[in-house]
Amino acid sequence: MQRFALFIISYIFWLLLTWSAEPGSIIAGLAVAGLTSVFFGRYFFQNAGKFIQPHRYYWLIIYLFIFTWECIKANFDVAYRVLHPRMPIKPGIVRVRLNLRSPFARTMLANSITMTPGTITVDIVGDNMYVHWIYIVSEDPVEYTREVSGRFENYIKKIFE
Amino acid sequence: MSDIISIVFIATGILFNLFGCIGLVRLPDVYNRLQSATKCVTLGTCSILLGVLIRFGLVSIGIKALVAIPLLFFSATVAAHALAKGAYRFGIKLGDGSIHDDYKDESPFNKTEE
Amino acid sequence: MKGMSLIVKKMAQLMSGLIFVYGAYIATHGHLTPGGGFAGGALIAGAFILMILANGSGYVRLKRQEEGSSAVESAAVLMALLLATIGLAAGTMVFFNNYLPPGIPGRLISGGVIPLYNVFIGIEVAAALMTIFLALVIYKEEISK
Amino acid sequence: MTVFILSFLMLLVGVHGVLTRRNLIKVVISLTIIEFSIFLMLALIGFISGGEAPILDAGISAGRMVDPLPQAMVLTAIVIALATNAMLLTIAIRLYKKYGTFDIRRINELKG
Amino acid sequence: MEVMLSVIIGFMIIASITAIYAKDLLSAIIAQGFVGYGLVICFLILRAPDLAIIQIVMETVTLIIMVAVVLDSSREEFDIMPDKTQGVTIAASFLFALVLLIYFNRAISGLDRFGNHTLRMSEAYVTGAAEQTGSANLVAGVLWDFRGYDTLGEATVLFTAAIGVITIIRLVGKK
Amino acid sequence: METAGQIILIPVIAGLLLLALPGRSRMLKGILTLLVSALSAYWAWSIYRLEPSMIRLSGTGIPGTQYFSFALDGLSQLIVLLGGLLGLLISVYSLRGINGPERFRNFHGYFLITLGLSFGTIMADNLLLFIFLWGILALTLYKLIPQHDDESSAAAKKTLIMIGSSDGIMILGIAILYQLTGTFSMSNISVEAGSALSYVAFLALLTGSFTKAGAFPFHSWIPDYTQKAPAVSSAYLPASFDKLLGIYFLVRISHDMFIMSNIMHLLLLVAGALTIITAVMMALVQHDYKKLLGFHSVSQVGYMILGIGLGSAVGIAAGLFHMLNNAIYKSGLFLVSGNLNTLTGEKDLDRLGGLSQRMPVTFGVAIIFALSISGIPPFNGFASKWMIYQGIIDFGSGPALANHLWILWLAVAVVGSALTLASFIKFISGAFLGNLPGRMNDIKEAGADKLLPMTALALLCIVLGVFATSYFVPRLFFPVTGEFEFYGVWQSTAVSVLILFSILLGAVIYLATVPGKFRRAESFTGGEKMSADRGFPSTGFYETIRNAPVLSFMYEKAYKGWFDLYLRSKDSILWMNKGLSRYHDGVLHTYLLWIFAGLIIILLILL
Amino acid sequence: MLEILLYVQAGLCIFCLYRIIRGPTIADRMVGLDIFGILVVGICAILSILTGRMFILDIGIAWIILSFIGTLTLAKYLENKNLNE
Amino acid sequence: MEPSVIISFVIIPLFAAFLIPLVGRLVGGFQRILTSSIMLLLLVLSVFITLQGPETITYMAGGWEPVGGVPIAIYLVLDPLSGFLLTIINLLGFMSVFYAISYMRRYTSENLFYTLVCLMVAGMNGVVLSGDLFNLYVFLEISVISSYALVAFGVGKTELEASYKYQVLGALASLLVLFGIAMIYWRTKTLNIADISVLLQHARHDTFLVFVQLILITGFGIKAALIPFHAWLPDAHSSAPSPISAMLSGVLIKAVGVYVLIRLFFNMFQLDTSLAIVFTAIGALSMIIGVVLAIGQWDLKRLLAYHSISQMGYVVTGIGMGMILLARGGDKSIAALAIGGGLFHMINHAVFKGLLFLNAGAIEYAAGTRDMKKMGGLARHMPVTLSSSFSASMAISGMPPFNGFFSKLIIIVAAIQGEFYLLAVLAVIAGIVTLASFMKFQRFAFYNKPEKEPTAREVPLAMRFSMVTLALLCLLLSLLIIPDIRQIFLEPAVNTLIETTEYATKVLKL
Ligand code: NA
Ligand code: NA
Repeated sequence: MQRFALFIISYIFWLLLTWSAEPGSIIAGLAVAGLTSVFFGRYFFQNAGKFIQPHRYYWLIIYLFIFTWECIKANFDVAYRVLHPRMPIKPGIVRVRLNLRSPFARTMLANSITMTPGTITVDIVGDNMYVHWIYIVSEDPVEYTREVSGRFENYIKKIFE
Repeated sequence: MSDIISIVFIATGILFNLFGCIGLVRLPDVYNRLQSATKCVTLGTCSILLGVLIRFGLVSIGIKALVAIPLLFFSATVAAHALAKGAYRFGIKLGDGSIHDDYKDESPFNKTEE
Repeated sequence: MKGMSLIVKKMAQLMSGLIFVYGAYIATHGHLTPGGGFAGGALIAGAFILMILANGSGYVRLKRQEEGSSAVESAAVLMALLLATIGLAAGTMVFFNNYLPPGIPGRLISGGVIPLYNVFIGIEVAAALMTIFLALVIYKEEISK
Repeated sequence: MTVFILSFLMLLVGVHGVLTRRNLIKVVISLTIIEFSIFLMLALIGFISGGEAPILDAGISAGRMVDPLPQAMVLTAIVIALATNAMLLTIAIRLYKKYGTFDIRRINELKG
Repeated sequence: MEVMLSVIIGFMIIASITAIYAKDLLSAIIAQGFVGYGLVICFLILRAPDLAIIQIVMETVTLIIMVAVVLDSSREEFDIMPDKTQGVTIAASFLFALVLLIYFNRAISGLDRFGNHTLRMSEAYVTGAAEQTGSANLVAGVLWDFRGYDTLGEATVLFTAAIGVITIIRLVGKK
Repeated sequence: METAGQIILIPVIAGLLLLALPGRSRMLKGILTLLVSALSAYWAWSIYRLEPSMIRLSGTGIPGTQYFSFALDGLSQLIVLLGGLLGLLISVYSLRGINGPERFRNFHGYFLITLGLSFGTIMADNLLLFIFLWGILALTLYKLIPQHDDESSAAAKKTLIMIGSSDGIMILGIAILYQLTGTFSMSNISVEAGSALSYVAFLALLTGSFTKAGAFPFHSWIPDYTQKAPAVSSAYLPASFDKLLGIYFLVRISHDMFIMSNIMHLLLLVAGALTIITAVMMALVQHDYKKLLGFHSVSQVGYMILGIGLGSAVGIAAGLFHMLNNAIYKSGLFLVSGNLNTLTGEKDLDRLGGLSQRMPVTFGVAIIFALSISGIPPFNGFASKWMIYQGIIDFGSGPALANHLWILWLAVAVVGSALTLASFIKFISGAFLGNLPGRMNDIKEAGADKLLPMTALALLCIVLGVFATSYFVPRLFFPVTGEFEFYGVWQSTAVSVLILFSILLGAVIYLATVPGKFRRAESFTGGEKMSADRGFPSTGFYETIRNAPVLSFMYEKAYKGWFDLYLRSKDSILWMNKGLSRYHDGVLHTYLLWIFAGLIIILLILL
Repeated sequence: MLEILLYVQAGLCIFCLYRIIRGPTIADRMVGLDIFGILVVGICAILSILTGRMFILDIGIAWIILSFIGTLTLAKYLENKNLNE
Repeated sequence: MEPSVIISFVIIPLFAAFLIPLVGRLVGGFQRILTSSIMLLLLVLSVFITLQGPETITYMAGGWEPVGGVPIAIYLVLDPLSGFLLTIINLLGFMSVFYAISYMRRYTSENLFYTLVCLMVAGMNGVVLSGDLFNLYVFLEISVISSYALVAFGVGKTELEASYKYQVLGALASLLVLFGIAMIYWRTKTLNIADISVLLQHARHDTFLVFVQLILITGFGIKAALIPFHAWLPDAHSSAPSPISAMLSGVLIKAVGVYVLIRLFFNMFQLDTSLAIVFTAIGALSMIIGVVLAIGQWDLKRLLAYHSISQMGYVVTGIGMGMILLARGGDKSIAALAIGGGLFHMINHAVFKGLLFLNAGAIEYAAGTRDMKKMGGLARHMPVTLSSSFSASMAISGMPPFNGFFSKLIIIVAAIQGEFYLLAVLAVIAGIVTLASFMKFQRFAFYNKPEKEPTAREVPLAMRFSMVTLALLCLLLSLLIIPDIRQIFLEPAVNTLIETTEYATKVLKL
């Protein structure tokens, strides 16, 4: 199953790259995708069956919009802090509790946090995630957990778990 | 029309890049620099790529740009994360202005560099 | 060699396959777009190297991998040489003769033997770089023992 | 011609590094810089003003292309440079294990 | 075009000097990485996409190997050890550089100016060769058809290097 | 023509065959060697009888034979004859191989190869062929020294280095000759001295001849060789064949190939005089009798050079005659020393004595040889030396500087004779007279195979001496040099006075030097402690020579090897080596610096 | 217009160079190089419009991938170096 | 003869090199048998080709015919000079490989060894056959990179050190060469040596040409280890396994150094007097300084290595004198003599120096040391090694009847003829010092009384075979002095250089 999922994804990737209807290219793509799944399939998604659950794609699209919006917002925030002559920053590393179980979901959450300007995931240890934050709004763990991961956690859960 | 939009996207992207680069120069420690630079520049470049996509539409070249966006996105993210963790593990302390460090307890290595 | 953090591991597992595909794309399209066997092969090697970097060296049997990649490397470059020699043996008496039909420039199946060379050289380069990388890793493991 | 002079200047920077740096790795880096400058010079030599990249495409005629031959040469040379670097670096790491230093002045058992 | 190239080459020279003079090997490696990536930009500007892609690849591979090397060793340039001849070599190298620069300048004065290159051997590679070789990428055509013999040699060099590396890295040479 | 081929090829082939034979069959090898030598002697005789002619193999159609041209003229025929006879004598002596500590298995093989090649060398007309064969002789010479310990291997090394070096220098001379004349054929070469090049060529060829013959300053291999090699080897090569070849070539150069200028004459005379004096001075103070004989080998060459250097017919004839005589008595002396060595196992005169009772025949012939070498009538050494004196006196009438100095050459020759006598009195009395050491009581005289050649040689000494003017000189040398007048053998007062004077002087020196038995004393010169084997009995010597502080200084330096060209060159080369090696300091950057410095220098040269 | 943008984008490299030269820590330099890599992808994108040739984006993608691997190697160095010592 | 035969000199060793890692680990002894047999095949082939006669064969890889008179394919050119070099390379290659059958059993990873040897041979064959500058560079790199690895094959401390220094200087040299090629391309827009020759034939001798020649003489000078570019050689050649030392000293410095220099300077550039003088001066310096450096060495292989510098000095001096004469428009016959002497010495050096390194290997194999101070008394125990090393020592010292005598003789005669008196004297002096240092070798290795009686035994058959064959060759090559034999083998090669512009004419079939 893992291998098949990777096969499909690789093949799609190939088709996108080549973007050609030439039969040779399409057949070559099959071979390449097959090889890919042979070499790397073992390490692909643990339960690739989730790929065929449509509701996850729904949440994914919503999530993309929200994420993009957050990104842009945060980007301006960072730009403001960088350009401000006095550089109003209060950096530090905070510990955030994770509510997600699956490693992949955790990874995606961490990525989302990292990609949002202002925060970077430094590490995941046990159920804790350590996040470097350029402007720590609050010393209260509950509050900053909500600030950092709360925005994405629910969506991620719905998409990847 | 699409030309103008694409140029707007590209210009915005370059602006973001500029912000990121200024941050790279101005901010006090490596973690903050990572913050500003990786994010702003990645987003800026994604914006440029979007500009390309808009300019050409869904032909070969535009699709390439489309493919490049998630690739860039994920790779930059993971790279930034790995650098941050590495820097901490390496023993680079948070800058002077930092107010909080919860990770200290996890990392037994506190060797300072420079 | 230890692996890296969970995030890196997961993302590497996700991306390495795509990098492999991309490498194959570059190698097979060498006669159409920039790149070719050398760049494509290096990308393919990159996919494997990424896996080892992220997951640590424990996840493969290094020695066997190294021997395997070394053998693949020889086989691939041997094939390239054979391709070149076929022109000689096939009666044209021309070494490096492009004896397949050239086809229409711009199509994947064109350029005569060139794509074949690119494929074999891609494999060779990937295997060669893997060999070098694995040799370094093995050396590191051995001396730290 | 400024570009040629500049790239030759880069070559000289590399030569300077090779001559004055006493560290195994630094020597390799300096050699790499020399390599780069030569590659650059070859690419500069093959450039033709207004020329296109030597890849046929719709609307690109063969008439106005830059010279593909120096590019083929550089491509080969890059791979060779990589091979040389890999060997040099491997030796360097083995030497470090044997001598405990990257300092070339201490790696001189062979003399006279 | 020439201006932009000059600026980038200027950056590369600065980075090269950084690489050479950095006290920390890893910094030197990173600076060298900058030079390598700068070279890619030059190749892009010079309409040499094949070179650009191969240069990225090779630069990264070199970077990986170099990092692997310093990972197992020291990244200090070296322990403090006085060098009596350092002054002499530096002075000598500046002298060499000066003389060579002057004569290089004189030597190239009669050659084609930048961008005025003409074709002789590669004339045939450019005109009509795509039909003969069937390769849209002329560089690939040159590499694998007109000069395939060279390229086979190139692959052999890489093969040799791989064999060489595993030869050198063996811990036991003699039984 | 066929004979010429046989005399070269048969010994060489036989020699190679013997080399391939297993080491045990020594007697067989000896017999075979004797057979081939006898055959060679016969062929040599028939060659001597031939009409002078040129032999060229280029007409045979075999590729490469255009270089193989041989010339049979009076000189080469004579030398071939002498070589054949000497070879026969030595092969008799070495019939049973070489016993004792010095035995080694390949002697016979190399002996025969040397024999054949020597004939080839003597007959060769093409200079390239000549140098080719001449060079191979250096290798056989080297191979005739058994190298079983540090010192003998050092001696072998020195020998080949010196001989080989001279070959290299000769090539230079030959090349210049070719440049000057456009031919390699010796018989066609006749160079007018004058240009600097001609002098260089002359000097270069002279070097070859001097080194082979062992003349100052290229002599220093001879004492080392004779000390370490078996007596037969020494008798064969340094004493006879190398002299034969060296002097032959000297005559070739000075008589045939160059039209000698006054400077060249002067040069030869100076070299001859120096050779006589330095070598005999060194011989005087030796304890090792083989080394003593070695120095005399050198010293006698001086006479030959002196004679040939005169350039007159009588001079050249005297030189050649002296060479012949020297080969005879010096071979004899080496055979005597070989007997002494094999029978007693001692090399040091101080540890011998009183052997006259045990070895009467050896003693008798040794006295003949000693008198002969010292130039005492009626032995052959006297005859040739006397001719040299005559030549010198004749020479005095000429106009040039060398002619004006005739009295100096004469004095050197006479004093040399006297010193020779003194040292041979030492040899005879040290070995045969005095008290017989107890451990030598049961020594027996050597076998007939050893005594026979020695006796034959002693007889030859007498015969050649007595019938010199009446038979041998006219028959042997007039064809080569042309005829000349003798001053009457016993009548000339001047010559008689000279000879008497030399005998007296020799006796005085001997008595002054050796008041009784030799002493073993640690000698100190200039604060430097001498090693025992190199030391000399200081007291006796210094009583006489004390008034000559220059001499003591010279001896001191001589022992430190100051006059040994070999050691001096070695030191200077090693000094240069040290200097250059210092810059190979193992640091990569030094090497890089050279590379770029070289690049810049080349650039500056090219521009 | 695009050319100006290209110049600006290329000019941004100077910031990265500054960081690579100045440091102060090794991680800073790595960040500089990483950012430089990303900037060049932007250059590729702009060039692809300027020249209208598709393959330049191929180079861009290759760059993304390889710069990613390169940065990971550097990060790995940071992570492992201290652990080894 | 079918022109495509010449490509086999490259293809066959490459096939072997690629096969060995694949099959070698499955089939025991495969690598030894395969390598020896292909080397023998190549040797036979090269001798056969040499005997075919002196015509020039060109072969266009890929079959691309010239367009409008401009060659576009990579040319493989087999002319007498290339054939001469091919014979040397494959002769010594075969001898070394056969010797290695026994010798290399003491080392680990024989597969890697034989692979690298095949690559080195392929590279050298490629260099001497190439008619294209850049192709020449590529094959040069194949051979030198494999030699870098082979030098370090023992992976001991000094082996690695030597290899590092060798690599750095070698890489610098390669870069200079590449730079030179780039400059030439800039001017001529072509890489074909013959074509370049035609284009440069009437060019004014300007700063550009001086600069390029300077770069090339430095680059290939480093490869040829001429003074002052020599410093890597004693380290590298003494550290490699002995059969490799034999090949490095015997052929590599010739094939990738001197051969290329003379090919380019005679057949590609116009001859230029001042350059010729520089070339000769470098040769003379190498000749004399190399030997002075050698004589003080106690490490046997290091001594031999320094002598390689000196002997290559002879070669370069000989050829350089011819170059000066030709450039000045002097007597062609004297130039031919000088060049003939140089080339003759080149093959002689290959044989005797190869043999000497094999001897050194045998001594090391039996006595376990390279330090001459610790050797001694081997004469009785190793008769074959003794006699073969004596032949080689005498050959290198220029003693008759061995081959070295004749080549030195020719060089000296030519020097006098060409009125290079100083060079003649230097050649003689260098010869004398050479003799002295080889007598040192003979004495200390074989005759000196060692501290304890050696237990060494004569080496195995394969090693003896190679040594004896080479020793016989030391004698047999003397026959090259004979004009009828010289005409077959040596003179055509000399004529290739004398008739400087004929090369282009023949290659391009103008
Ligand atoms: Na000599
Ligand atoms: Na010894």
